[in-house]
Amino acid sequence: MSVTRRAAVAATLGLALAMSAGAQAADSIKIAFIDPLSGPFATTGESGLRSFEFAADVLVNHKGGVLGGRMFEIVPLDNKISPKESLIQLKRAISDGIQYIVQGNSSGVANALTDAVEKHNKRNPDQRMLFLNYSAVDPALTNEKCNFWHFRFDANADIKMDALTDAIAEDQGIKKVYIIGQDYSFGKAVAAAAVDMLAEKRPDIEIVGNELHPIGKVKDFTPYATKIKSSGAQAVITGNWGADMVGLGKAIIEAGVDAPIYTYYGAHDGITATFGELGEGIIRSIREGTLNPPTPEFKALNDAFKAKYPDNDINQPRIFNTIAMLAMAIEKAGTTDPVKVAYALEGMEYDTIMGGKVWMRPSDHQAIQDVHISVHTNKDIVVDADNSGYGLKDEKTVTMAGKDSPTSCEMTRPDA
Amino acid sequence: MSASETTTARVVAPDTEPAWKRVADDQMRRGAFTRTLPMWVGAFALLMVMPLLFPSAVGVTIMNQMGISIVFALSYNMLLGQGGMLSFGHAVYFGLGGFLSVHVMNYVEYDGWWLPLPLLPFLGGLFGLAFAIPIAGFSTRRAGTVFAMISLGVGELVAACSIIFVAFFGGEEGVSGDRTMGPPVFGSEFLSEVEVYYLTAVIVLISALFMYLFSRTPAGRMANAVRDNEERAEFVGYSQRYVRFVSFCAAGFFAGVAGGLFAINYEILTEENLNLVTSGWVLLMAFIGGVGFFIGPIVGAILLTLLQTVLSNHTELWQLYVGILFVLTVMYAPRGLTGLVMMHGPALRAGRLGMLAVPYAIAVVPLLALLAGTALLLEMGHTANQSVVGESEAHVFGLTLDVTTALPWVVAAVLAVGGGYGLYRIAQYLRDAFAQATGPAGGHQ
Amino acid sequence: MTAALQMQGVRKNFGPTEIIRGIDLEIRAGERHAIIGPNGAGKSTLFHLISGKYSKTAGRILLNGTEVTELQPYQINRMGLSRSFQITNIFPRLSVFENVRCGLLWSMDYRNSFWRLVDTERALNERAAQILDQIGLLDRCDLPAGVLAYAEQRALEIGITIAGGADVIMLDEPTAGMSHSETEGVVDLIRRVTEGRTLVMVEHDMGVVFNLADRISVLVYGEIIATGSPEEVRASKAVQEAYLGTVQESGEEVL
Amino acid sequence: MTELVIFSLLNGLVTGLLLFMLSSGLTLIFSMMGVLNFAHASFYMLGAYFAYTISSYIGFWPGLIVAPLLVGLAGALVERYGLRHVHRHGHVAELIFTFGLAFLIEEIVQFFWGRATKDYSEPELLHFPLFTLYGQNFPAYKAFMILISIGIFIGLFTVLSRSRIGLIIQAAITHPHTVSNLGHNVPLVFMGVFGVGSALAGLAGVIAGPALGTFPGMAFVLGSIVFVVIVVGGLGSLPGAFVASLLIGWLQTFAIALDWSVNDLLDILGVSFDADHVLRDLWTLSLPQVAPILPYILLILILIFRPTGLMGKRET
Repeated sequence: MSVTRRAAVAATLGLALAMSAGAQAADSIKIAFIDPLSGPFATTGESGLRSFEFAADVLVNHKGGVLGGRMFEIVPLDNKISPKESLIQLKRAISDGIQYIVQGNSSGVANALTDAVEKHNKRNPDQRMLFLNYSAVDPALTNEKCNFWHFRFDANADIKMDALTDAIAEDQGIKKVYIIGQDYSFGKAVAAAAVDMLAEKRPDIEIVGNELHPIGKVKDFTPYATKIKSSGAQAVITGNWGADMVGLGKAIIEAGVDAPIYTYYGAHDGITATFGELGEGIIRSIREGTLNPPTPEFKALNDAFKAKYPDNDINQPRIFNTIAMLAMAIEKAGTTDPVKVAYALEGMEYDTIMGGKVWMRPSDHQAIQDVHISVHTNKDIVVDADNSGYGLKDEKTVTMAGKDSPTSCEMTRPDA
Repeated sequence: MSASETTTARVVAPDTEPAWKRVADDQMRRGAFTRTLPMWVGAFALLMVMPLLFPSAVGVTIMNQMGISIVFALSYNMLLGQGGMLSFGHAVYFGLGGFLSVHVMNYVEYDGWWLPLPLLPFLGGLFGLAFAIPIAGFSTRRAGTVFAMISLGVGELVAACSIIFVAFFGGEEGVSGDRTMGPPVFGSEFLSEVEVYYLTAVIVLISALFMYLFSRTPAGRMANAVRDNEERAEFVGYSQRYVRFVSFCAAGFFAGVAGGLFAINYEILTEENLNLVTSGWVLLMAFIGGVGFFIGPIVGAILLTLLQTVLSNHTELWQLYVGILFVLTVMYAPRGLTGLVMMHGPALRAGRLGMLAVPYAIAVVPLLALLAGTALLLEMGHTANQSVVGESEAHVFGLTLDVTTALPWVVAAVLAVGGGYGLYRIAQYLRDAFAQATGPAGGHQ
Repeated sequence: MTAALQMQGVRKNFGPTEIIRGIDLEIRAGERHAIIGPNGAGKSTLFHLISGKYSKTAGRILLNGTEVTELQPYQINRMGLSRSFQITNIFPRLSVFENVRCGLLWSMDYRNSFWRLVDTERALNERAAQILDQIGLLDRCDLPAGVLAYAEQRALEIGITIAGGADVIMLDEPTAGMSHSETEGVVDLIRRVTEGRTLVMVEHDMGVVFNLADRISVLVYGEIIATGSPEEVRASKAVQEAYLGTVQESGEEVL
Repeated sequence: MTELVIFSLLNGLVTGLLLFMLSSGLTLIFSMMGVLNFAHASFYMLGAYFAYTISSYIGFWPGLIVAPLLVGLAGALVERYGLRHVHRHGHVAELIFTFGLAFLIEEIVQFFWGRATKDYSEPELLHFPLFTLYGQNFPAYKAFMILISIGIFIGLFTVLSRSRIGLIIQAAITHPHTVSNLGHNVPLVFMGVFGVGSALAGLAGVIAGPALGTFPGMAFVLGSIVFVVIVVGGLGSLPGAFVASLLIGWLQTFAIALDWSVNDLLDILGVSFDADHVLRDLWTLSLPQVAPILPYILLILILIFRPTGLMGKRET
């Protein structure tokens, strides 16, 4: 039975390798990446993970690490986009003595994590950790639910909406706006912010529709598109993401609505490719980090990234900011102690690779940075998305958006 | 009718007590709780030493998760295994019990309610029960497909409502609380995971005990009878609807207890706790473990929690493996993994289990080859499907394989095909060996 | 003294088809009453109507003087009527012992209680064992009922039926499909277990019928054409014409 | 308003007919075999993915023919080597099997095609607005979907009422227990029916993929709605499935089109409540918000009050 012997050899070999794999550079600084790596949202999670690994290598490890040679190591932990699984993975990170966790997909998960991290730090003062949120934009995280351990590197939904409504306010041709979003906290927050800010900036604009649809359950967006079309809207605002974004966008355009669609998540991860020429000049995204025209540094970075991951894009520049600023903070604090690193992060300023600055506002741990309105097009695109030839070109930039925006955050700070 | 008793005592000698008396005594002795008591004591002892064996935070967390799953899966089995009701919406009661528990935690924290934490899961259970009563009222009229459809509809409805009614469900971010705000119990404020583990373990044991005892009550026995033959049950005086109603409510209660345990462990409840995915997952746990046995769902809960928390860290394909496992179980082991083990009962009683040692030892080789080969093929296929330049390496069983070369594919294919063929060749031999060991005494399977 | 069962103008239609066409029948308390008739005459349907399985299109049924026309099977059972089935109808995955015990639970007032354990109730278990003894299945008590031999299952069926102590017992073809010697055993069993109770039975085996029954009713095409003692029925012209005639016809076409 | 009504009618028709393509196959399978196939929508998904792959090599039109055939073959194989094996354990076991199958097929699809949405799109030939009314476009592809669905409906009707096999199937639908007495090869008929039912679902997937998106969750989104359709229509009733498909299609489109809310109702009644009342979510409930759960409310009501469904004869 040759099969038997081969199996035995393979098994022994496997066991030996598995044991040797356990021994790694004990010196590295581990960063737990808690995001979906299986299930329907795994594409987004994987894309984020690749960016983080690439950023850690390029920005830290290839430059000799921090604190005199300590490397960053990203530890991927699959949370299946479930709060429960996230907390299990958080415990796993705690078991491994990890002091920094990063997460971005789903504000629900971020809420669960920030809450759990705060409780953990309170209950285990000798084993504290920091939560670096790179993408969850629920304003509450830096307002009523803020705490000392949470830092957000993306602009929050209100700041983005502020910039977005500025753009709409400038366009005097727009008299009717339709707001549509997914029926959950983020969709509602977007709608509420849009209504408030438009009323303030352009009282003459009529909100011809303010609609919430069930999240992830709509098979066919045509009925919504029909409504939007018959309302005579001249601009559409949506916070939709994923399949809900694609379905809504396609339906609106196909129904013959000839109005700009302002989105939060209307690009990358297959969405740009799916819109293709259909979305030309119609889909607009509100985001941080200039993709087109790129700075030479960013172009080089992007080329290196594409060489390694041809099917992915650098679609979340904030990931690079997160890694760079964490490295700076650790250097500045001279230690990996989370409390000291957190104090070092507060008020830190960083010049980004994509151009522009990031300032970590101490009062609420919200990163303040330039926010851009960019349009889906294939003209003047250097850095395209989904290898489709289409990409995002900046139309308008708000410098240091929301620098003076109010916050209700009242955090208690530990002794340094 | 005493006349007949004397005329028919024909099995034993006349000077001893009548045969029926012995049979009745025998039944009562075997059904007595003292018989299973050692197992409960053993389980208790095992639960108490587990944190010493797995002291890491993640180990304790996974064990807590297992405990929650065990109570949830056992409550599900009150429906499917004992009552013959296939539910696609059992998470509703789990989730609602959990949501209420978190709200109560918040009342304790902010409104000064006095409630020791260990009582919280039972409050969750009562809420699960309160919600189960009206649902049971209209859904237990029939079992089978109609019941399954209603449970699906209710499940979809409640899951949808959880997003609409933000005041109770907290929308997408859910509702969170803090378990440490209640009065200390035995000096513990439940700050650490281990304290929560012991609390969970005790409640799991109590719940399991009561669910076991329920199955031995008239209501529990009739649930089995109605499952087997609802028409006959009606003609011995039982309303099938009411018998199901009682089981359904009991299942709702214990699902609520599990929800309360979840609330204590995670201090947050979200929509995912009562949606269809969770409902489907509990079906998987109970069925893979084996719905025909009391310990079946426990086995399933432990195994699937392990797959979910441990296997998922090693492969992105873990759900594919779970799916394959589930479909294979439905097709070839409808009594679950426990059924596969229990199948050997007759051989064990006949003292012929040893006869199977050699056949099984032979079978294990091609079986492992088949499993390893299949897993290798799947993992390499998965890696090859993902186009990352310079990352053509699949990591399986700690091996690093380059999927752009032919050798690993050939080896994997040889393992899989060879293993499969080997199993096919020895299948008859295995069947014969099994039949021999189980012997003629094992007339029933 | 009231009759054990009274049927007054009972009718049953399935769609446009009339299966039971107006039955008036009294079963006296304590008698053994057989209902005979050709296949398709509606005997089993009549059983289903009495026991509550089917709803009635018209007419009334009284059990011990109380109207049960609109009641559910389990309610009728609780009022003292118990029946068996033509096709074996037991709890296949429960043990033989449990089958009988389930037949006892309601009558011994255990209802749906979830605070008592069946295994600690001495009276219940002893009663179940006694019944098993009566029906001769004591040594099979641990097997799942589904694996019993056919004749044993039929015996168990009778055991479940009589377990609850109902005073009206209805047996639907208790000897169907049995060999000659098995039939004798069952007849003996029936005689013993229905001592002092009212028995209504549907039976094809005329030997069994004339051996057991005090009175016989003949059902043809949904109507009772004769009721009386075995001798009277045997002598009845109408029965000879209608019943024997159809027997010859149906003998060729069915079964 | 008129344009809203016209377009809602059209959109509802498209959804309804699509649902019918799925529910007709499911009804056939249920009628013959007593199996509620949980994985039916998974075959719909397979249809879309097969067609996507085929269309990327040889175009949309060959895919329209080949993909449903492949799905039908897959369905027949599932029946032959899976379902038949489980059949002896009863209908609940079969339901559990198809549930597991649905789970597995989703994983298999992700394994081969990945998790991202596939850019499977309609053929160039049909990529134009068929007509424009009140400034709204009605895409030609939607009209094509309607045509195909009606074609299937007519084809199915003809086969069932005219052909010999159709008569056997009809007999089996009305008298499920007699089918084995017909002297036909029952296992073969079962396999054939399951295959054809799956192929119908596959065809629905082929034409719905470009319109509704081709992604791993597409089966899950549609799966339980199809169940609702056949239960509401009456299990085993093809006309019932047809009526219920259109009913639910229109129910969902019109619920989205009409902006009615509980608040409006309360206003009419002259009642008002605090904005931050505990039950505030109830007042602000609007019809579009609850549109997707309406079918489930309908399902529960039907099961409670009319368990045979709108046009069904047998209770499940």
